[in-house]
Amino acid sequence: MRIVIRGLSKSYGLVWALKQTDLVLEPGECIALLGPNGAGKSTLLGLLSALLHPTTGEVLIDGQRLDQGSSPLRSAIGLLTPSGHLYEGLTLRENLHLFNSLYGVKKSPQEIDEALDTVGLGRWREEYVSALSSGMKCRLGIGKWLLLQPQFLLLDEPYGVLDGSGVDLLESYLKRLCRSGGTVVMATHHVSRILTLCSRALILRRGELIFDEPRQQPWESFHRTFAEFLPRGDQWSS
Amino acid sequence: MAQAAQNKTRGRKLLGASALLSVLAGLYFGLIEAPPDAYQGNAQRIMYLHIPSILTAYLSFFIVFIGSCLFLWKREKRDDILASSAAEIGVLFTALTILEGSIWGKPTWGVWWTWDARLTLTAILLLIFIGYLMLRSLIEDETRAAVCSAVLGIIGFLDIPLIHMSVYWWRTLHQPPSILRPDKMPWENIHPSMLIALAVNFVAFILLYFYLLSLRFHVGEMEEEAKTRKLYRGSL
Amino acid sequence: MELLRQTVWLLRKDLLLELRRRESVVAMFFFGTLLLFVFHFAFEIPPDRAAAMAPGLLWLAFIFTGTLGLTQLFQAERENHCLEALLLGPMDRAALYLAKVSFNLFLMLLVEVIIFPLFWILFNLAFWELLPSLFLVALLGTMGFCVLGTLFSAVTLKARARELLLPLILFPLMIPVILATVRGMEILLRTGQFEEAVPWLRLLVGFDVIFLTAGFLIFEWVIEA
Amino acid sequence: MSGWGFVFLAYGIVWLALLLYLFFLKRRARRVEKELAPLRSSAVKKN
Repeated sequence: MRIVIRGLSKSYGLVWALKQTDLVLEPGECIALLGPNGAGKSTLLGLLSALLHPTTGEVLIDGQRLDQGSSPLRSAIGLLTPSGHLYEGLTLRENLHLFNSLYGVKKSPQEIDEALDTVGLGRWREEYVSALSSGMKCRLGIGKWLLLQPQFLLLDEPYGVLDGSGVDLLESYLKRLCRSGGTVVMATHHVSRILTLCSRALILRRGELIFDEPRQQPWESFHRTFAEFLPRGDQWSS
Repeated sequence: MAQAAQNKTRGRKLLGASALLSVLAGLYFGLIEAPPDAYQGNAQRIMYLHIPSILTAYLSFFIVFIGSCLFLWKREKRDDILASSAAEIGVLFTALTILEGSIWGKPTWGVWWTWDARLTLTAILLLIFIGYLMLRSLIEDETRAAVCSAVLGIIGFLDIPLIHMSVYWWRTLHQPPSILRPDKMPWENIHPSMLIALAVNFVAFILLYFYLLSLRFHVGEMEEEAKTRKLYRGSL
Repeated sequence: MELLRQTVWLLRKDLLLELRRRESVVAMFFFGTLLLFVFHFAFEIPPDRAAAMAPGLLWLAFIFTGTLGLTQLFQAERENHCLEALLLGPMDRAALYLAKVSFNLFLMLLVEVIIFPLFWILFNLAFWELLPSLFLVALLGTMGFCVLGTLFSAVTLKARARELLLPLILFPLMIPVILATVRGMEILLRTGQFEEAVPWLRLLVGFDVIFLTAGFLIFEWVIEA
Repeated sequence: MSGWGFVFLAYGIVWLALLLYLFFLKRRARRVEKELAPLRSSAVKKN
């Protein structure tokens, strides 16, 4: 899935959450979205998933303009946030059945159970989501997108809650998705993890895109730009 | 661009001047020229104020409706400013209308407030307007406040005929129709100079209304321009 | 078709959540009965006047319970950003509107079915045979309340002082429904014939149809704003 | 209060309210213009 962003920006009152940005995301790319807190990562993810209305500019997906409203284009977009997008009062299965029908994907109950097994939640099939830990909720989120098969997957800091096997599960899914022509954008602070996975890195600072380069082995330019955001030891004691 | 701005301000000044003139004429005709009413005496002169201001209340609601529809359709900030300006002035005129109605009620019916159809309808209109302004002020996000106010503007306007019907049915059920019954319009059998006074006051109120509206709209546009300039100054 | 299927799934989700948590329906029911007692103490209702005052008091109780239900309507969607989860997908926004209207309607009717006879018992009224037709009038009124109430529950979803703002905006717009329902019920109680109340019922049906279509068309812009 | 009393009361309140509103509106307009002037000139200077 090819995503073109033209002059995209978002302002809240008198503050620019995201300044004018132009980007092209090619199919098969796995893009790392890095930057300090409040740099506009979540705003960009919100704009790319059309949950936020841009102040200026537009997002084109395979040439079609993506705007709010229930367009079929949106069945191809996925957004994984560790905490969210699951009904606490429903069981795991009911959640997946609900989204399965809302997305019109029409997967059979067996496939739903299979998805739950692959993400290691088979045993909790009939449990309420409220009983799950945040790591397990994130796994359920992965299971949900395994089922709905989006072409354009956005992730908002999944590493924070996943354990070892969860990370392997996520990374193998992302690799498979990119190989099959999907596009992935992941906003994260776990730089070491994402650098091994991504094919391209973007750095945002105060709503501005200051770095955009594909990955190459000796990546001095990346480390030079990103050095500024690395933690400088214990600031409180000095 | 500057030339257009000049024309607008000159136009507004002209409108203001003509509004002032017609108001003075209205006062002259209403208070001096027209004879006192045979039945109500001089208190009837409040009618020259009351009927035109009812009209401006409904007129402003109509403009809020138009502004809201245009905004939802084209999402241009200008239409939203038009709607919010019309609503602000609408609240003022509606509140004044109710005030006049009750002051007029005292000598005519002996009570400050009667559940007369006309007064009740204006009161309901005022409540909807207040709801509109409250809604607009209690939503932080700008576009969301604009969209939600537009929705209330449209639904409110669609509701007016239904409110009219239900209040009038309810009214005719209880009290014999009062002097201000809509089907017997006050100007059917009244003195010609009273008619002139009413007409002049009509014109005066319309001009005054559009003058205030254009001024408030201009202020709204300037405030919006100041906001966008401050925003873009950062990234220019 | 697609819209209906999505509406049914969303309604099923809401009913399932309500069945498990039972927050809204229990709160609404007890609030309704509480209001009946409050009315009894607040107004000195002489037995002969009870029938005349019944429609007004009943409908007042229903409107307040309904408002309670409306403030809770999008509660499930507020947890865990589930509203974003729904809006992310290609779901038809109007399906969410229809599902929420029917869910709130279902809750209010459930409460009304219990409070109607309870009112009759508490104020020991006769006219038991009139209850079904009275309930029909209340049904049309509740429909009108839910149709506009759901729309404005979404409008005030992200506003400050949400619970205060909703009744403030909704009640003035509800005046035709209040007048029509109470007058309709009153005429039924007084004359016992249905034909007498028909003009009011026609107004109610008109209100429901107009604002169901208006809500159906406008809801998408409100929820996405 | 005779008939004229009510008339002057009504006219008085209405025109007073409208004049007050006009006054506050003018004041608001002046304040915005004062705020806008530097913004307009600085923008012209820059681009």
